[in-house]
Formats: sequence, C-alpha cells, structure tokens
Amino acid sequence: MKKIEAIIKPFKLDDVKEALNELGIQGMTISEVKGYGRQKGHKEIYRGAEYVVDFIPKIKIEVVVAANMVDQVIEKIRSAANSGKIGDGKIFVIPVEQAIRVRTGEKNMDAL
Amino acid sequence: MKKIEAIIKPFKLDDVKEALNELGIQGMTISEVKGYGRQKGHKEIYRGAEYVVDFIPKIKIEVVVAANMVDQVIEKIRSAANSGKIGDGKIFVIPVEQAIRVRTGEKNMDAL
Amino acid sequence: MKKIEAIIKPFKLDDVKEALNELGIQGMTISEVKGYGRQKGHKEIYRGAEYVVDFIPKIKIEVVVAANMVDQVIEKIRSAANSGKIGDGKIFVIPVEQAIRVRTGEKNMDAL
Amino acid sequence: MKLNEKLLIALTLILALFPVSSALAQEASLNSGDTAWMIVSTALVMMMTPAGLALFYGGMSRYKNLLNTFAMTFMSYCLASVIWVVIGYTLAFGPDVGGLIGGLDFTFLSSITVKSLSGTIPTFVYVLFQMTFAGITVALVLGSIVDRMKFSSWLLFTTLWSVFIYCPIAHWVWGGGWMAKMGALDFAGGNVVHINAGVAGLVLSLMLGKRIGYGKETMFPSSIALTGLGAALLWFGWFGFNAGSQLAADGLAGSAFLVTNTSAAMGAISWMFTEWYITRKPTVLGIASGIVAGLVSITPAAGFVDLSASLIIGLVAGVLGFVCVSKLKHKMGYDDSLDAFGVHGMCGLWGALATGIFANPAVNPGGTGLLYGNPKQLLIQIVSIAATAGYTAVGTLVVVAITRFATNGLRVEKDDEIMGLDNSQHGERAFEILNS
Amino acid sequence: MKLNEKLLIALTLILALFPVSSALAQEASLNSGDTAWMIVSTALVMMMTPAGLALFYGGMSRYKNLLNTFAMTFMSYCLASVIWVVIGYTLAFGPDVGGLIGGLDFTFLSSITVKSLSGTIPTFVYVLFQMTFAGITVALVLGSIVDRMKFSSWLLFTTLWSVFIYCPIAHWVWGGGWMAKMGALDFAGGNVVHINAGVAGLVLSLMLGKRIGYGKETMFPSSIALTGLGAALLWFGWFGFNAGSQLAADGLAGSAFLVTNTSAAMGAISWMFTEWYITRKPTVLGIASGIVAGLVSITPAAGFVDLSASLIIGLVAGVLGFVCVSKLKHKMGYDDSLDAFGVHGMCGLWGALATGIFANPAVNPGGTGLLYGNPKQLLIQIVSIAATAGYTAVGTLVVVAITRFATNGLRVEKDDEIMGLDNSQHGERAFEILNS
Amino acid sequence: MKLNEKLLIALTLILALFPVSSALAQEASLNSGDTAWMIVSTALVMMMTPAGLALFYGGMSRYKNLLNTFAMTFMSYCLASVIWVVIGYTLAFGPDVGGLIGGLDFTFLSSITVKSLSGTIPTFVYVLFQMTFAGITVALVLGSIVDRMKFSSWLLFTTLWSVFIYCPIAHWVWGGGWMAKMGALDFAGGNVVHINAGVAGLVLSLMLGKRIGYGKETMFPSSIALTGLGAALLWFGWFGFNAGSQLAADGLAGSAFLVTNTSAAMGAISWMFTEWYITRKPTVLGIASGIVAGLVSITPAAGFVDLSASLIIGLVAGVLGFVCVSKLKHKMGYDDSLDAFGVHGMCGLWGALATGIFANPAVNPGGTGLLYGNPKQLLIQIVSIAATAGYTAVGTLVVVAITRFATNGLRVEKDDEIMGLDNSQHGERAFEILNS
Ligand SMILES: Nc1ncnc2c1ncn2[C@@H]1O[C@H](COP(=O)(O)OP(=O)(O)O)[C@@H](O)[C@H]1O
Ligand SMILES: Nc1ncnc2c1ncn2[C@@H]1O[C@H](COP(=O)(O)OP(=O)(O)O)[C@@H](O)[C@H]1O
Ligand SMILES: Nc1ncnc2c1ncn2[C@@H]1O[C@H](COP(=O)(O)OP(=O)(O)O)[C@@H](O)[C@H]1O
Repeated sequence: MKKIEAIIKPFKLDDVKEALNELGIQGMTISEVKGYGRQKGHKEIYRGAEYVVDFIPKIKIEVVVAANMVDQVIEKIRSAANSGKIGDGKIFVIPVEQAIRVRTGEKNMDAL
Repeated sequence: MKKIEAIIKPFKLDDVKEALNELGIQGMTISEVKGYGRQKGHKEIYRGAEYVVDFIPKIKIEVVVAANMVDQVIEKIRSAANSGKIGDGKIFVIPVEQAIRVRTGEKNMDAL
Repeated sequence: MKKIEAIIKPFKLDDVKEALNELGIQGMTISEVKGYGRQKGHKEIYRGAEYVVDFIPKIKIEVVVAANMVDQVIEKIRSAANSGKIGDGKIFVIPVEQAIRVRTGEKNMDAL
Repeated sequence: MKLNEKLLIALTLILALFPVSSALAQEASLNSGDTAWMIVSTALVMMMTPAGLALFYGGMSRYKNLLNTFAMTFMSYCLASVIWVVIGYTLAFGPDVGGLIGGLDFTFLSSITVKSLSGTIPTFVYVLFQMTFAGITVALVLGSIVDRMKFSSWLLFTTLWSVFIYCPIAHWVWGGGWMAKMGALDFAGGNVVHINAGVAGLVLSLMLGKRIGYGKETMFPSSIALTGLGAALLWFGWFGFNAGSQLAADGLAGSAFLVTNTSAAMGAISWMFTEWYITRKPTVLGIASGIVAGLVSITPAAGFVDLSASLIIGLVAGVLGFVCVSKLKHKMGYDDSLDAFGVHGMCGLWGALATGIFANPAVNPGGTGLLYGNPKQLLIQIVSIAATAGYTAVGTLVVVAITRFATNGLRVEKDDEIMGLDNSQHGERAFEILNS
Repeated sequence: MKLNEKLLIALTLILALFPVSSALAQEASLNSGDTAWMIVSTALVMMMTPAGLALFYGGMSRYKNLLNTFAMTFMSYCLASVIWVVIGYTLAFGPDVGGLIGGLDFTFLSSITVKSLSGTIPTFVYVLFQMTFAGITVALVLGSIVDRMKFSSWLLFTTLWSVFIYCPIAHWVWGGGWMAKMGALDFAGGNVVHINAGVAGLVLSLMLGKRIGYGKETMFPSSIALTGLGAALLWFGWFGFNAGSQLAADGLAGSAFLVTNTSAAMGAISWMFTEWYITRKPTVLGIASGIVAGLVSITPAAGFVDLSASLIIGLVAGVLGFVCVSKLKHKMGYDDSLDAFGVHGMCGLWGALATGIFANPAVNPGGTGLLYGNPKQLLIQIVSIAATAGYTAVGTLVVVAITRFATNGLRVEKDDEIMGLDNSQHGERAFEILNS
Repeated sequence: MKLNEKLLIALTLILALFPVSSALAQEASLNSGDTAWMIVSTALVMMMTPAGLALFYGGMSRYKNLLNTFAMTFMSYCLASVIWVVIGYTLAFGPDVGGLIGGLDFTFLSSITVKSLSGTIPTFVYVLFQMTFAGITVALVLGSIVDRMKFSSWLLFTTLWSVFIYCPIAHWVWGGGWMAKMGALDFAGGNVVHINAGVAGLVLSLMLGKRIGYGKETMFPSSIALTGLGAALLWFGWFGFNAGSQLAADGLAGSAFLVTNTSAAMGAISWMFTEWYITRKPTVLGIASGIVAGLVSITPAAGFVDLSASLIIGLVAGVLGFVCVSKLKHKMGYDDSLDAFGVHGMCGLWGALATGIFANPAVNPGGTGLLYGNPKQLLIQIVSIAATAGYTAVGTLVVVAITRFATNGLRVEKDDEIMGLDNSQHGERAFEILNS
C-alpha cells in the first residue's frame, strides 16, 4: 500500500474529493498546512510594519491506497487540483507497510 | 524504526496517551485533522442553506518506535481507541530510515 | 527522494526556513502540531480546577529532498532549531517513492 | 406637550413682571430630561452600526470576508456621518419643497446654533439622532452583497445612495413631505429604513450576481458567536431607535420601549420554534435572526400599537422571516447573502402593514388603524410601502449603474473573490491565533 | 421626593385659578429626568443578559458547548420577557394577597396605560425595568448546569421557574410582600436575584449530575477573552441594575453608583491577589470573577451603605468567591459548572448579611444596620436569606421534577454530551475560522 | 445656567411665603435631567476601559499576549477606581494649594454626602465621572509597552503614576490649578488624558527597551476583528467622554456630541485614504485607528469648536496619526508597541493646538481662538502642552525608576517573553477552540 500525500490549494478540496470518490475511494484524511515555495506570498502592512506572508494556506490530503491504484489516484488528483497557476501543489508517494482498522482490527486492504 | 500514524476520535486521545505510556513510550506528536470515510457526517442548516459536513474532526497521532515494538503499539492503540463505532479510525505503519534528536544530535533509537 | 520531518519549537521556524534557503531549498510544508515528550508541560488552573497541559505547541516541517541532500538538510535544521533545551524536537527521515508537481505533472526531482 | 413646557407657560404668565422671565421665555422649552434621553438614544443607535451590525453581519459572512464586512459597515457610518451634516440633513429636514425634498437652507447645518431647539431638545441632538438612522440604513444594504463587491464601489455607492435615495424618502415620511401629509404612519423607520434598505439590497445583489460557488460550495458563517453578540447589541441599541423616536422621555417612549422588547422576544421564540419544527434543530443563528425580525417589524409600529399587538407582530415576524430566508430566497434563486431583503425588507413590510392594522388611538391619538375602525390607514400604508419600494428600486438601479461605470465594475476579480476579500481588498486577516 | 414634584405642589397651589393647572395636576408627577435615567437603566440591564452574561458564561464553557450556552441565555431572556408582561408582573407587583403573591389585576398589563405612572416614571418603564431582573435571574441559573442539559428541558424549566419561583420571591421583597413588611433590606436583588439563582443552580446541578469526565478530563474554557469582555459588559450594565434601583436620577442613585463601582474594583483586586498568593498566578478569569463577585455582593447594599463599607464588602467578596469556587466546590464535590452558586449564591449571601451590618441611615434613612445600633436588622436579613434559600431550594426541586417528567429526562445523550451540545442540540459551531 | 435653576429662582421669589419654599430652596439646584445624563456618561466612559480599550489594544497585541493586555487594562481601571475615591479625587479636586495640587479635605470622599451637589448634579456622580478619566488615562499608557512588561511592575506603576502624575495635571487643568487660571482650554482631556498618556507611554517604552525580535520577526495583531469592535465601543463611550464633559444635558453638550462624531468619522476617512494612497490597501486597522485619532483630536476642542472646525480637525488627525505610526515611529526607531504615543500623544497635541486656533466664542463664550482674533490663546495652549509633556516626561521617568527598583526589574524573562505573557504571567490562553 502507498500513502499519497497531496498538497493543494484549499478551494480545490471539494473537486479533489469528488474526483477521488469517482475512483471509489472511501476514505481520506485532510489537514490544514502552510506552504512555502515558488508561489510568492503577499505582504501585509500593519501601521507601517510590513510583513511578508510567505507561508500560504494549503490543504494536505492523505490517502492510503493499494499500490496498483497509485497512478490513477495521482492522475485524478492532478487533474482536479490543477488550476495551471504556480502554487497548485505537489503529490508525494510514500510506502505504507501496514494498515489496521481500529474498530475491527481488519488489516491492510480490508482496513481501507 | 517505524512511524505509526493513528487517526482516532478526539475524545479518545487521553486514553491512547495513557495506553502508550504504559508501554514506556516517552514521546509522540499529535495534530488536528479532518477525516472522510464511512462514518457519515452530519448536516448543518444556516437559514435554509443545507451543508453536509462530511469531514469529521479527528486526531492524528504520530509515534516513531523501534521496529520490534510495532505490534504492541498497534494493539495498545487499537484497544484504547476502540469504541466499536464506525469512525474509530485507522492505524498506518510507515518506514523511518533515520531519527535525530535536535538538541543532542543523538541518532535513531537514542533519539526517541 | 526522502521526506524530512522536523518537529521544532514554533519560534525557531524563521531560523530554520532561512537555513534551508541557504541550501537552495525552494519549498517546504509546515503544520501546527502538539508534542508530548520529555519536555514538561505547564499547568493551568481555572477556578481551582488544575489541568496539566502536556501537549506542547510545536511546528512540523516537511521537506522532500533528493536522497543525497539528506545529511546536509538534517545538519542545517539541527543547528538552526537547536536551543540546547529539552523539547527542541526531532528529525525523522522517511522514504518517498514519487513526487509530482500538480501544475505541470513534472516528476520527482523536477517536481521539487 | 411635555410637563416643563406646561410649567413654563404657566410661569411666564405669572412672572411676566419679573426681570428673569424674559430670559426664561427664550430657551423656555429645553427639557434636560428629554435631552438626556435623546443624547443617549443617539449614542445607542450609533453603536448599532459599527458594533451591532458589524458583528451581526461579520459573523455571518465567510471567514475570508469577515473584515471586509466590518470595513463596509464602518465606512457606511463614517461617510453617512459626514454627508449628513454637509447636505443630508437639509435635504431631508430642510424647508419642504413641493413635498418631495428639503431645501438647502441647512447645508453645513448653517443657521443652526447651540441654542437652537427642536421641540424640547437641542437641534444639534435632533440632527445627530436622524444621522444615525441614515448611517445604519445604508449599512443594512450590504447584508445583501457581502463576499463579492469591490470596496471602492461600495464607498461610492454608499455616498450616492445616502444622498439620492435615503434623503428624499426620509423627507417624505419624517421631513414633512407628501407621505407625512398623506398621513402615513412610520414611527421609527419601517419604510425609511427597512423596506428601503431591503429593496435596495435586493436590487444591488441582483445586479452584482451570485457569489462564485453559490448553491454548490459550503459557505459557513465565520462565527455564530459574533453574530449572536451582534444581535444582542442591536437589540440594546434598538431601544434608542424606537423609544428614542418619540423624541422625549415620556409615557409614549415607555410604551414604544415595551412593545419593542416584546416583539423582539416573540420574534426569537417564533423563529426558533418554526425552525425547530421544520429543520429539526433550533439554531442560535435562528434565535438571533428572530430577534432582528421582531425588532424590524415593530419599528414602524412602536409608537402606535399596544402590548397585545406587539405579541402578534413579533410572532408573525419570526415565522415570516424564517420562511423568507429559508424558502422564498431559495425558490427565487437570488443571492441575498445575509438576507437584508428577507429579514429587513419583508419584515419591514409586515411592520408597515401591521401599523395600519393595529394602530391604537388609545396609545397614540396620532394613529388609528383598521382594527379601530379606520381601514383607510391600511390603504395609506400600502401606498407608502409601494412608493418607497418603487422609488428605491428604480433609484438604486440608477445609482448602481453610475457606480459601476465610475469604478469600472462592481465586482472583485474572480481570484480575489476566491482568496477572500479580507486578503484581496484589505490585506488583513480577522484572527491570527497561533499558539507558541 | 423629587424636585419637580415639589415644584408642582407649589405651582398647583398658586395656579389653582389658571385653566392649565388642572391638566398640569394630572400628569404632575412625571419627571423626564428620572424617566430618561430609568429607560436607560432598563436598557443596560437588558444588555447584561444576551451580551454580558452570554459572553461571560459562554467563554467559560467548553468550546463544544459555547453556542448552547448562548442559546440558553438568549432564550431565558426572551421567555422571561413574554412571561413577565403576560403574568409575571402581576404576580410580583399586583395587589398583595396575604403577603405571599400579587393578584391577577395586571395580567397582560391590563389597566396600565401610556399615562400610568409609578412614582415619577411611566409604569411601562417600571414594568420593563423589573422584567429585566426576571430575565437575568433565570439566566444566571444556567451557570450551574451548562455542558449537559437538554435544550428543551431548559426552556420548560425557565418558564416554570420564572413563574413559580422568581415571581413570588420578587413579590415578597419588592412587591409589598411579607419580607418587605418585615423590613428586609434588598436594594437591587441580593435575595431575589443572586441567592435565589445560586441556590436554584445548585439544586439543578445536583439533580442533573456531574458532567461526563468531570474531575478526570481537562475542561478548558473556550475563551477567557470573551469571558473578560462579558465581565466588562456586566459591570457596565450593573450600574443600571443598582443605581437604577433607586428609580430616580438623584443623589442616592449617585451613591449607589459609587459603591457599586468601588465594590467591583475591590472584588477584582482581592480575588486576584488571593489567587496570586495561593495558586502563584493572577488570572484574567480570576479578575473577571472578582469583578462579578464584588458586584453581586454590593447589589443588596447599594442604596444603603457608604463608601468605606463598599471597600470592605468588595474586599471580602473577592476572597470569599475565590474560596468558594476553588476550594469549597472541590471539597463538596458537586459540579456547579460555571459557579453560579459559588459566585452568585455565596456572594449574594454575603451581600445580604453585609447590608444588615453596614446599612447607614446617613446614606438612606430607610435602612439602619448593626453598626449603627440596629442588630435586629441583621436578624431580619438572616430570616429573609433563609426563607429565600429554603423556598427556592424546595420550589426548584419540584419544578425540576416536573420538567424531567414532561421532557422525559433532563440530560442529553451520552454521545451528544461528548460530541458537544452545539453540534447535538443546535447543529452549529461557534467559529469557522479556516484560512484560504 | 440651566432651565430649572431659572425656574427655581423665579419660584423662590414668588413662593417666599410658602412653607415648602425653604425646603425647596435647599436642594434647589439638582437637575434630574442633567443627573440622568451624567450617570450615563460616567457609565459610558467606564465601559471604554475594560471593554473598548481592552479589545482595541488586545486585538492589536500578539496572540500570545492578548490576555495580558486585558489583565493590564482591567487592573488599571480597578486600581484607579480605588485610588481615586481614597486619595485621587481630593488631590485633583480638593481645595487648591498654590495652583499645584488639591488639599486632602476629601480623602475617602469625607464630607461629601448623598445631598452634596456639584453644579446641578450630585457630587458623587461628579466624582465618579472624573474617576473614569483617571482610569482610562493610565490604561492608555500600556499601549506603548504591551508584550514585555512584568505584570507586578505594571500594577505598581499604575498606582504610582495615577497618584503622582495624573492627579496633579488633572488639578492644574480642571481642579482650578494654574493652567485653569492661565486660561488653558481643555474641554475633555487633550492635555490631561492624551498628551499625558502618550508621553508617559513613550518614556516607559524607551526605558523598557524594544520587544525581542522587534523589526525582525513578524508580529501579527491577534485579531483585527476585536480591535474593530473595540474602536466601535470606544466611539460609543466617547460621547460620554466629550459630551459628558459639559456636565449637563443642554445645547453645548449637543454641540460637543456633534463635533465629536464628525471628527471621528473624518479621522477614519482620511486615515483610510492616506493609507490606501501610500500603501495601496485600506485596512480595517487603519479605519479603526483613524476613528480613535479623530476622537482624540476633538477631545480638548469638543466644547469650543463648531462643525466646520471639527471637519478639519478630524481630517488632519487621520493624516497625522498615519504618518506618526507608520513613518515617524520607524524613523525614530522606538518600540511604541500599539502607538499610544503616535496616536494619543500626537493627535492629543494637535487637538490642543486646534482648540487654540478654532475655539469659537459663538459656540462657547468661554473660549476664543486664533481665528476669532485671540492669538494669545494659541500661546496659552502651547505653554500648557509643553508643561504637561514636560511634567509627565520627568515624572514618569521617576515613577518608572522607583517601580523598577521596587519590583526588581520591569521586564519579563527572555524565555517568558518568547513563550508569551498570557502563559508566563497568567497561565491562560485567550481561546481554546478545538473541534470534537
Ligand atoms: N520540497 C518540498 N517539500 C515539501 N513540500 C513542498 C516542497 N516544495 C513545495 N512544497 C509544497 O508545495 C506547495 C506548492 O509549491 P510551489 O513551489 O509554491 O508551487 P508549484 O507547486 O506550482 O511548484 C508549497 O506551498 C509547499 O506547501
Ligand atoms: N484510505 C484512507 N486513507 C487515509 N485515511 C483514511 C482512509 N480511510 C479512512 N481514513 C481515516 O479514517 C477515519 C475513519 O474511517 P471511517 O471509514 O470513517 O471509519 P472506520 O475507521 O470505522 O472504517 C476517516 O475519518 C479518515 O480520517
Ligand atoms: N517517539 C516520538 N515520535 C514522534 N514524535 C516524537 C517522539 N518523541 C518526541 N517526539 C516529538 O518531539 C518533541 C520533543 O521531544 P522531547 O522529548 O520533549 O524533547 P527532546 O526533543 O529534547 O528529546 C515532542 O514534543 C514530540 O512532538
């Protein structure tokens, strides 16, 4: 199994969720993160004190899937999250050795 | 070493923490996440606008442990986090190649 | 490629960011987490009800880099995040099998 | 006629021979009690806009637009404050010109002095009291259009609208214009404030178009807690609004005070139960909305109706408001973001009609409604409602057209709307709560 | 007797011959200054409930229950508003029946008109002023039981409790009932409001049982910032509460105003230092609590004691309040969630006793305490405290029993309590702060 | 001279023969309308500190220090409340001693009774009104030093500063001291409150040193939304501050009310446009700051200038304030955290000068400015400004030195400053918003 971590723009979340549903993916975990990268941050000025906000709000989606689904999933996320603008984000693939469902103790693919 | 990522219901955090302490685990990192899965979300209605909240608050626990402790840890978390209801969460096991303690530079098992 | 996860004290973030920039690292993702470990938490008392706050605010930095940069990066983060006090945090190294840039579809090193 | 006036007439008769008497006669009619009450009323109504309404609206708008809602609300009041003393007051309360508008005699409040009185209070206080109404009315409009309008466009709109829409209507009803002559009853602003703002909001929101993602995306209110606090402060201020409109601290002010509180409470209760029954949950947003619905509805009637009428007016307001915002709006499909039309327009309309129905001469000889044998009053109310709605609809259309032209375009860029107006228009965030 | 009254007696004598005089005589005693002050006082006390108390309590309850606390507070005031004008006022202030309760003559305020006066102010204003006390008293009770009670049960409880517990006690003390005849001193509500609410809260919390996880889980207040703001607004409103209870804008109102502010300040200072000394940190929650403790304690005494007494009353209140909430409660082991009993009950009790000790005839001939040679007063105070506590304890027990039966069960489901009442009862969240 | 006074003179003449007349003569001059207004004004000004200023400042300070800002603000008011009734009032308003300070006759307000009058209002009300000014002045100072001062040091500083700096200056200007004799015009506190607090803040911040990371780290305000609400509540309360300073509900109070609102609105408008022009974005923080700048500037002038002057005063205030906080401060390099000096000090200075320029005898015969042919007034204003600034600068220096010594050190530990003062000083957090 692999964990796919996708860092996307917050307003793309709904689209990505639907895209994954189309693949029959029943679960995912998201978190609010802040991203630093090519996308320039904006500046904020409070009474003349100027701060560059270069950590930009992003959503991180974590979804664990069977190894053989990885490419589809990546493709789906890409097309859904893509706005063609700098800062659309990244997708990382990380190995997962085990998965367990807390409630039942089911293992691996059955746990997803 | 392995990183164990457990996604659990927020109110189970204290129990899980204590369970891990029993194993002599001295450290962990938690974060607020939102989960999407079998557990149905609830709907909220604001002046007739109906929204389904299907991302449900969860806590993600990350704990890095020696490979040989993995099974114990999983078991402890499972029994502590289990409420028998849908949405109790998942546990994922991910390989960790190195661990370093910032303060001392100690490596791997010594860093935990 | 490897993902380096560093858990540091919040006020060290700027220093670490700059340290990474010196290595020419163009991107990273951070999130607010809470840490439990050797560092003792403080207690809060509300009208006589005493609570120990043992989950301490930390920042988690995630940066994916080429395998050959891992040691440099670790070293940079260590020296920047180090205050010599308990609770300075940990650095974990996790394998990454693929990286994709959403916008362009570029893969792996080109995606970073 | 107030007590001290009576006293003084009496006195001047007796004291005609005393030296002081003349001096006395001059400022004879200033009543310090009425003045105290009216200064406070004015302060209360002022507070309604930047505190009450900003929280009520700000809490309902999405987080990314919370500060923009604050900014629009604050500037509405600030601009209205200046416009009013420069030109607004004289347009609304200057010497009547053909029943349509006030003359320019009081531009920059010229010829009004520290000694000038309006009834038993200083004219300056009267001017300010009326100003706070202008300020909140234009601010109410923004409830229909948050989340998408350019800040510059809003500023220009506010300016034009206050002068060309608010002032004339205020003149018609309160400045001795044709509606006043016709005998329309509007104690504290059913027409002038609520119907006016509600209809203008609807027009503006139609011309702006819907928010991106409206009906598809989730649009959670940023903070029901702030909205609740805002409703509480609005309620507090509304006592100045309604009881203050009597312009004196007397029995009728007390009566207006009583019916205002009763209608607000009934509005909250009925909205809550209606919602509970229909959508299975009583919400704090519903309770807050019901309070406002009840307050809006009693506004035109406050000085004319009795307790039992206020129970009915509030009861109906709660149900009506709920239906308008949760059914009507979605049927019609317009995007009245925070329901300025649904709550203020529609409940204002109900209140204006209710005044024509329930006005009780025993409360105030100045008004007799249908139930007390004067069906004609109801007719007059309908005419005044229609005229107000008609004028504001057309007038707002024109004002918006001019604004769109002058600020080329009313709406923020698509990306800016998605990113949020706090960031794109103001470069700020409402909260920066980061633990360390 | 106020100035203008004197004026008028004098006048009527002289002017007996003038035509106007009769007209004058009628509404002779309305004083516009007193009326202005009392309308404002009423508005201030009203604001205390949905703004001040909702924030003070809401900020102390856990985040997942913040809006439920708002909802209970808002509805307490709304229901009390309606109940009061329908039946409450007449039960409390109707013609005395055997010293126990008021007659039904004023049901729906019948026979009270715009011209009716109570002393120098319109009766409608007096009715409303008293109503705001009923509204806040029942709302205070919820401080003991947040985080676990069914919303429906709360609504029924509020209704029954206002009618059967609040009204009789209000009649005894202020409506010419037996306590008044006995000479009990309670200027603004030590018995009627604070002891009453505190004891009722304790009883209700005992019958509800402790919150799940109480004593084991961490239960962080959702926002000390909101609680602080709430305390500030309560303080602001309390001036209407205490100084308003003089029912006139005169020297005694000024004196009540002075001692109220002094006691609040002393309460904050002493609570803070006590806490600092004992738990090593001065908290904002402690300062806010001390303010309220000081205000509660001075409430019954406000119109009777002098400055030096108020310094002592506040000083003791701060220490007493701290000990009650941080020691006593944990010793006894009941779960008085936000300390309605610890702060309002106990400090109200201290205030009632203090009134019997410090009442200074030089301030108000109406009250002479122990220190001024009248030990009997202290006895009377004790009797009135005991009677109030006793009646409310038993009465609340009955009311709760009925409520439990009628709404089958007082408490939310276990899972709903864990998930939080905002979600389970109202389907809302207090804040939705999500960056984009 | 107010209406009822006239009435009474008249009456006493006629009624000399009536028994009541004498009784009448005694308390003759209490005016219930003025009293009503002054109690409310006092309540409004009180609310400005723990509600308005705590929010305005708290929202601007970093999240980790929000509650500490609340704590300092609350305790400033609480300590001042007690100090004032014990010793402050008599130092400021006791019998003049050599034009420098008041005598101790009124220690603990001795010899002041419920019947004592000041003008037409009870002396107790006058005492309290003045007290609220002492309370807010010392609280304003903390705007210069949040984020780094030890809480214990703040408490001692507050105490010493109120007694040794505030009281003398209040005496000079309002207590019949030398500035009053010299004819300095300061209607509601340009010198006494704003210049005084601003300069003291600057001195204290210089002695404390800059915050760790100042100029390097990002220091985001915790909540512009709370700051906005705070500004709205300050504006609301400021009506009591300025219009209340007339001590009566009359035409001049109305005029002060008018120019106060106008200047605030103009301040917001001009600050916003200046900022928009220079930094490309109009911020809510800018609007809120402009409101305060406008209010500060009109404070000394409120009872002396006319409408057109207030438009100019506010206009200049907005620009001046913006320049001071966003340019001057960064040039000079001091760390005036929340700009107590930049906004209150500098705009207070502008207001004091403007009073000397625009004071219009047609508004108030008590003041004639440069534009009305009295250049001397401007000179007097300059002298009074210089004297105030000089005394407070030196005096604060001494007070701070003593405080530093007594609390060994003014500043929190480095680690505590980094962790935040909420945690290190109070062991609390402002918000605990955790979903479940
Ligand atoms: N090396 C990296 N490791 C982890 N996250 C990264 C890395 N580089 C970029 N990111 C994340 O991806 C987001 C988008 O990257 P950015 O360079 O801004 O635009 P793009 O994705 O178009 O290249 C960043 O905000 C950050 O959250
Ligand atoms: N494939 C997945 N990848 C990552 N997280 C998942 C996945 N499936 C479920 N989760 C997480 O586990 C939580 C619980 O899953 P859910 O299907 O609701 O109930 P259960 O754990 O009982 O099967 C979800 O809320 C989500 O956070
Ligand atoms: N085994 C672990 N797995 C994951 N995170 C850990 C682990 N141990 C510690 N941490 C994280 O590292 C942080 C610092 O650890 P701590 O023991 O407090 O101090 P130190 O880093 O100096 O040993 C903790 O707050 C926690 O977030």
